[in-house]
Amino acid sequence: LTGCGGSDTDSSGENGLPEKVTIAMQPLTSVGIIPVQEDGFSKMDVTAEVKNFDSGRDMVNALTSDSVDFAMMLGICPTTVGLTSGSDYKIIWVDCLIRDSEGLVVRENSGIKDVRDLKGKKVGVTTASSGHYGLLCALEDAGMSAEDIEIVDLQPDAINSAWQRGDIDAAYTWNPTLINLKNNGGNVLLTGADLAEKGHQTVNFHVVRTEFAEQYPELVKQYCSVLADAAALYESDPDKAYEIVGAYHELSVDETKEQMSDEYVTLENQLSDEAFGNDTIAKNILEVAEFMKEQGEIEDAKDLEFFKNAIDTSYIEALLAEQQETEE
Amino acid sequence: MINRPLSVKRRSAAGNGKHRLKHPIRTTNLISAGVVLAILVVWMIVSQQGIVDEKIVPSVRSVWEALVSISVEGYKGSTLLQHLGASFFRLFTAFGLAIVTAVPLGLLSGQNEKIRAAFEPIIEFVRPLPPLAYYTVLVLWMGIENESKIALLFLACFAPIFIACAAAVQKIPASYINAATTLGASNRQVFWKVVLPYSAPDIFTGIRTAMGHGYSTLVAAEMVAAASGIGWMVLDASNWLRSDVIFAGIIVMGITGILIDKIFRLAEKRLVPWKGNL
Amino acid sequence: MINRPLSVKRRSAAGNGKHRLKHPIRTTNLISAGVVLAILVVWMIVSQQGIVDEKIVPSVRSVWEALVSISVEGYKGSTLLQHLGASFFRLFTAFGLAIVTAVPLGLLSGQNEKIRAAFEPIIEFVRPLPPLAYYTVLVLWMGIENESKIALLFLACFAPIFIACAAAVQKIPASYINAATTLGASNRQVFWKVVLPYSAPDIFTGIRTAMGHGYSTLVAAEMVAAASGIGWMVLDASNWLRSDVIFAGIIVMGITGILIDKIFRLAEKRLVPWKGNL
Amino acid sequence: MTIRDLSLRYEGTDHSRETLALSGVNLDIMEGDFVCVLGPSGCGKSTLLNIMAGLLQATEGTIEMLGEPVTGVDWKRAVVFQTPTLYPWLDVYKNVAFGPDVRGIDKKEAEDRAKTYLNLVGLADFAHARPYELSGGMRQRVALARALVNDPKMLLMDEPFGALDAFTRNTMQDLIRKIWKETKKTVFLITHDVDEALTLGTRIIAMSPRPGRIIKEAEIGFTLQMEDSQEDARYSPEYIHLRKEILQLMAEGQKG
Amino acid sequence: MTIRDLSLRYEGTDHSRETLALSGVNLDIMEGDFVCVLGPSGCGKSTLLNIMAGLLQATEGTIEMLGEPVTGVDWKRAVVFQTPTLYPWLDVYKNVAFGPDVRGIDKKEAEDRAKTYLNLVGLADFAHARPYELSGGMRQRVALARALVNDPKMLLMDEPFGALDAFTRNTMQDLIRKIWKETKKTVFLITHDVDEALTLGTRIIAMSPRPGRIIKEAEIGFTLQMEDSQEDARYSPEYIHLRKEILQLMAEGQKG
Ligand SMILES: Nc1ncnc2c1ncn2[C@@H]1O[C@H](COP(=O)(O)OP(=O)(O)OP(=O)(O)O)[C@@H](O)[C@H]1O
Ligand SMILES: Nc1ncnc2c1ncn2[C@@H]1O[C@H](COP(=O)(O)OP(=O)(O)OP(=O)(O)O)[C@@H](O)[C@H]1O
Ligand SMILES: [Mg+2]
Ligand SMILES: [Mg+2]
Repeated sequence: LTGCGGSDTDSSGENGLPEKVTIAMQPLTSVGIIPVQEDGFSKMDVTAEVKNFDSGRDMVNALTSDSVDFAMMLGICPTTVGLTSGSDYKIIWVDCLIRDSEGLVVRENSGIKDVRDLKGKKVGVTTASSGHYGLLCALEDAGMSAEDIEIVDLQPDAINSAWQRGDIDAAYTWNPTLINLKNNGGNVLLTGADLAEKGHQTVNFHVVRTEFAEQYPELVKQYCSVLADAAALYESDPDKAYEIVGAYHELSVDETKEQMSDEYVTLENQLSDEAFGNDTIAKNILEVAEFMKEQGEIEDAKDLEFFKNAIDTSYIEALLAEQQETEE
Repeated sequence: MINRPLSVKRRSAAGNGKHRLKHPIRTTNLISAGVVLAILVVWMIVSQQGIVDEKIVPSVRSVWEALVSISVEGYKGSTLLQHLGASFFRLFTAFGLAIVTAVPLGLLSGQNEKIRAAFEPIIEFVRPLPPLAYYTVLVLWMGIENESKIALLFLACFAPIFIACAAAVQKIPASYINAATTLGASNRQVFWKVVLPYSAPDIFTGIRTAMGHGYSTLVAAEMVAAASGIGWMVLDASNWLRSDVIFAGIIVMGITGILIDKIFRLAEKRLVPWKGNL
Repeated sequence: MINRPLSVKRRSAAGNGKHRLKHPIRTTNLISAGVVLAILVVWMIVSQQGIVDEKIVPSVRSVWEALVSISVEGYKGSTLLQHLGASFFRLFTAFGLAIVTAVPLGLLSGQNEKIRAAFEPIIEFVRPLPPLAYYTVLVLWMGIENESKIALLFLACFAPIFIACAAAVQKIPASYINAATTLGASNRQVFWKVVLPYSAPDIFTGIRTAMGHGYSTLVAAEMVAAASGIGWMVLDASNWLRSDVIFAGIIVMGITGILIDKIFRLAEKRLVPWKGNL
Repeated sequence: MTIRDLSLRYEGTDHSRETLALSGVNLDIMEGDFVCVLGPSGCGKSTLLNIMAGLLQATEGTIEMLGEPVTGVDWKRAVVFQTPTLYPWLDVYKNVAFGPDVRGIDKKEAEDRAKTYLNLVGLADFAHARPYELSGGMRQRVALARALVNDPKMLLMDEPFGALDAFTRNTMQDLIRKIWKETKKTVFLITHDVDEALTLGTRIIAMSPRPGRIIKEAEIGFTLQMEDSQEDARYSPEYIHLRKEILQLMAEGQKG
Repeated sequence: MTIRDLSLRYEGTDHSRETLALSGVNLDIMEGDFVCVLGPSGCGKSTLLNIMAGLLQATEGTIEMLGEPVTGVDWKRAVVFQTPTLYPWLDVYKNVAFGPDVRGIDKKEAEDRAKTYLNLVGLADFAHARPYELSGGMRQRVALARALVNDPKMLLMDEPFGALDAFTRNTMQDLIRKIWKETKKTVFLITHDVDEALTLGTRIIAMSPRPGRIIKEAEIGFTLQMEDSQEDARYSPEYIHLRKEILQLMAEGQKG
C-alpha cells in the first residue's frame, strides 16, 4: 500500500531527485511560516509543495501514509504519539520551545485564581495536543489529577465557540485561540513558560519521513538550512519576521508580535542543552510518553534509547560545519 | 445471463417474490458467509505477513483484542456498551423528536398545499446540506452539551420523515376517502381511520431512511466535546493513532447498523402488514 | 382538514397529479416566497437589533458582504467559483466512478442471486457506516490527496446506486422478458433492449439518491489537507470563527444542493420519460 | 330522486382543458328502481354517480332526494366503486363494520348487522381474513356488505363487476339481484356490459358521448324472470331486439 | 401441434407447496385451427400456454410442433399476454418492429411489415405515440400487431381481452376474427368468456379445476357465420345449448 499516496518520492526525476517534496504544516504563528510566505523553499533543489493541516494528528497520518515528506511545527504530543505507535519519521529540527503561545485561560469573573480552583470546573482542551499535556502537567503540579476537573475535548475552533457561549470555565489552548479568549474576558493563569520552569518543556518540531531522509539526505539538509535562515531572520530582524508572518495570517505586525511569544531556536542553539543537546529533547519526549501512558492514552511509552534514535541531528551538525567553514 | 429456466424462475419470483427474498436458498447464505470469511482471511494474510504496516492495517488479532478489551475493560472510562448507550441515547432522542415533529407536520403538509408551500423551501434547503457545514453554527447556538449533538441528529432525521409523510398523504386515492365519507365518517374520522393507516407504510419507510441518515451522522455529532459514544471512541482512537480501536469501532458500528435496520424491518412487518397491499 | 371540495380536488390530483405538482398554482409559490422573505426579515431584525451576538448570528449585511467578497476576491486564494469547482471535481469524479462500477455490479447482482449473495454482506456493512468513522483509515490507505477524498465520496455514492440497480432488475415482470424472447430476442438483446431500459428509471432514482448522499458528505471529505473546496471553506471559516463566511458557505451549499437536484429531475424527465408508466 | 337540468364542468388545469362532462341531464328515480346506466367510456357516468353521491357539486341544475336537495355525502346513499376500496389495515369483519363504527352505532347492534351482511354475501368464514387475502370477487362482495350494512336508502354502484372474470361476474350478478329482490333498495348501477344491464335493471339508461346526455331510456323486466340461473329471458325476442338497438347506439356513440 | 400426456408440477418454495398444475393433457391442433380454451381460474390454462410457447418445460409428456419437439421459445409461436407488455421506452412503431429488429431482418423489409400490421390493426396514425398514451384496447391492438409482424405459424393468446370493457372487447373480437380469416394462422386463445369462445373458435376446449385436464372438446362453426357484426348465430339453438352446457360444467368445476 505504500506509495499510493500523493508524494512523488518514488518517481525520481533527474539526478536521482524526486520531482517535488511535500511538506505538511499547521498554520501557526511561528518562524516556520517565514519560508512558506517568502518562498524560502525555492532554495531547495526540487520544488516544495506545502499542504495545510488542521491538527498534528492529521500530519502524522499523512506521514504514515507516505503522503508528505516533511511535517513542520509538529507539536510534541502528536510527535510522541506517532513515534510510540510505530510511525517512522525522524525529528530533525526544533521549531520553538513553547513559552507564552500556549496557556491556561480562565474567565475573569469566575473567581478562579489558581489551578486548584479548577476543581469541578469545565476545562476545554484539544485531546492529544500539547495543550492536553500542558493541562495535565499543570494539574499534577497542583497536586490534582484529570478526575478533579471536567475535561471537555474541543478543537480550537470549538473552544472559541464554547467560550463565547460560556459553556466552559477555562481552556488550555494556544494562539490564536489563546489570545482570542484573553481578549474576550479571559485571564491567563499560566503559560507554557511556567510549565517549562517546572520541567515540563513542550516543543514544536520539524520531522522528516525516515525513508525519505535515507534516500535524499541532501534535501533534508537543504530543508534545515531554509529553517535556519528563517530563525536567523527572526533573530536579527524580528519586526521583519512579524511582518512576514503577519502577512501570511492577514494580521497586523502588533498582533503578530503578540502571538509569536515562543522561543524560536536558531541553528546555533539547536544543539544547546535547552534543545537537542544533552538529550534534553529526548527526555522531554520520554516524559510526555510516560505521562500519556499513565493516563492510559498510549499503550507503550518506549524508552530513552528509542526516542534518541528518533532524533537525527546530523543535518544540523552538517550545517554547523558548513557555517564554520564559510566563517573561516 | 438470461436463459429460459431463469425467466421461468422470474415468473415465480414475480408472484412469490416476497417469500423468496425472505428465505433465500442455502447456497446464497453459504456464498455470503464465504465472502465474509474470504475477507477475513485476506485481511489476516495481509496484516500478518507484514505486507503492510500494522498502523495501516492492524492485524486481525490486535483488532480482536481491542474489541475484547473495549467490551470488558472499556475505552477511556466507558465500556463498549456504555459508549453504544451514550450514542443511542443521543440518536434515539433526536430520532424520537424528529418523529414527533416531522410526522404531524408532514401529514399536514400533505393534506394542505399551502402548509406544504410554507415548509417546502426550508426542507429543500436544509435537506442536501452536509451536517458538518452547519455543525459549528449549531454549537454556537446550542452549546457543546448533548443539545447540539441531538440537534444535528434531529436535522438529519427530520427531512426523510417529513417528505415521506407529505408524499404518502398526497398519494392516497380519492376513492379511499370517498368510501369512508359515504359510509358516514367525519373529517376527523377520515384522518384517523383512513389517511393515517393508509400512509403508515410509507411513513415507516421514511422513518427507516431517517434512522439510516441519523446513524451515519453519529460520528459527526460526536466530534465536538464528547467524552463517550461510539463515534467519539473512533474519533478519539484516531487522535491517538489506535488503528486497532478504529477498526474495532468500525466493525461494531457496521454490525450495529445492520442490526438496527433488521429490527426496523421486523417492526415494519409487524406494524404495517398491509404494506405492499394498498 | 378534509372536506368535500378537497376530496374532489384529490380526485383530480389522482388522475392528473403529475401535472399539478409541476405547475402548482400561484398562491403556493407566493407562500413559499413569503416564507423565505419572512425568514430573511426575522434574521435581519434579530441580527441588527443586537439581540444576539454578531458571532452567533452574523448580520444579513455582513453575510452578504462576505458572499460578495468571496465571489469577487475569493477566500484564501480561490474564488467561490474555484472552491465550488474543486468540490465538484471531487464530487463528480467520485460520482462518475460510482456509476461506472455500481451500475454493472448492481445489474449483475439483480440478475444473479449468487453474485448478489457475494456483494450483499459488504454493501450492508458499509452502507450504514458514518463516513467519518472510516475517513482516517482512508487517509492512511490512500493519502491526503484527492484520492482519499474521492474514495470517501465514492463510498457514499456507491450503495444507493448498487441497491437501486439490483432491486430494479429483480422487479422486472417475467412477461416483459417473455414477450421479448417469444419475439426472437437473444439473451443479450433481452438485457440491452428490455432489462436495461426497464430498470433505467429506478437506476436514475438511485443515482439521484447517490448524488444527495455524496453531496452531504462533501464537507467531511474536505476535512483533511484540503486548501480549496466549498466544504473546506466552511471548515476553515469555523477555525477562524468567521460566522459570516460560514453562513455564506451554508447558503451557497444549500442553493447548490437544490440546483443539483433540480437538474437531475430535469434530466430524469428527459432521459426516462416512461418513468411511472411501466 | 329527482335530477333536473344537471350539468357539470371540470375546471381546467395547466395541462388539461376545461371539460364539460355532463349537460342537461334529467332523471327521476323511484324507490325500489334498479337503474342501469350504459354509455361509452368518458361520457360522464362516474361523474353523474359522484354528483348523486354528493361527492361532486353540480355546476348547474338541481338534484333532490326525497324532496331534499343533495348537498353532500350521506350514508343513506351508499357507494360501491369499481375497485373495491377495502381498507387493508382492517380485517374483513372490521371493514364491513366500518360504517356502523364511524356512525357511532351501538357496538352490539353493529356487530349483529355486520355479521348478518357478511352472511348474506357468503363470507362469514372469512371475517378475520385481510382484504388482500381474498379474490377479486370476494373483495367486491365485502364492499357490497360494507355498503349495505348501513341500511342505505340507495345503492350507487360504479361498474362494480368490471374487473371480475366472466364466471365470477355471473355469480355477483345473481347475488346483487337476490339482494335487490330481498331488500327492495333503490339501485343505480353503471356498467359497460349490455347483458348485465338488461338482465339486472328495471330501467335502462343509455348516455351519449361527452358531454353526457341521456339518449335512451327503457323500462325492462328481464331481471324479474331470471330466477335461479334460469336464463331463458336472455333469448326472448324483446331482449335480443333491445340488445341490438343499444349496441348500435353505443357503436354510433363510439364512432361519433 | 401435438401434445401427449403433458403434466406439470410447480416446485414448492418455503411458503408455497408443490402444485400439480396440469396432468395428462392430450391435444392436437391442426394448422388453421382457432382453439378457444375455457376453464376455472387457476386450472392451469396459462401454464399450458406457457409450455406451448416454450417458456416452461413440461414435467412429463411430450409436445411437438410440425414433428419437432418444443424445447424453447421460438418466434414462430407468437404470444399475446393479458396485459399488453408493450415497452414504454419505445414508441408504437418501434414496439411493433421489435421482432424484426431483434431477428436482424433487413431494415427496409422490417419497416414495410411493421407498417402493414399497424395498418391492419388501424393504428397507422399512432405510430409515434408512446404505449402509455393509448387506451387499453389500442394497446392490445399494438400487441397483436407486434405478434403478427413476425409472421408466426401460431398465435398464442392468454386472455387477451380480459382487461377490456365490453364494447372494446367486441371490437377486438371482430378484429381477431378478421385477421384469422385473412391470414389463416393457427390460434390458441384462452378466455373466461363463454360467448367469446363460442363466437371466435373453431374448436372449444374446457378444462377441469386443478390439476387441469381437458374435460370437453367441441368443434364449432359459429365464428364462420359471424360476418360483419351479424350476430344471429348467437341465438341459434345449438349455440344456446352449448353455452348452457359449458356454463354448467364450469359452475360444477368452480364448486368442486
Ligand atoms: N377530476 C377531473 N378533472 C377533469 N376532468 C375530469 C375529471 N374526472 C373526469 N374528467 C373528465 O370528464 C369526462 C367524464 O368522466 P367520467 O369519469 O365521468 O366518465 P365515465 O363515463 O365514468 O368513463 P368510464 O366509463 O371510462 O369510467 C371524461 O372526459 C374525463 O376525462
Ligand atoms: N410460478 C408458479 N409457481 C408455483 N405455482 C404456480 C406458478 N404459476 C402458477 N402456479 C399455480 O399453478 C396453478 C395454475 O396456474 P395458471 O396460472 O396456469 O392458471 P390459469 O388457469 O391461467 O388461471 P387464471 O384463469 O387465473 O389465469 C395455480 O394453482 C397457480 O397457483
Ligand atoms: Mg367511470
Ligand atoms: Mg392465466
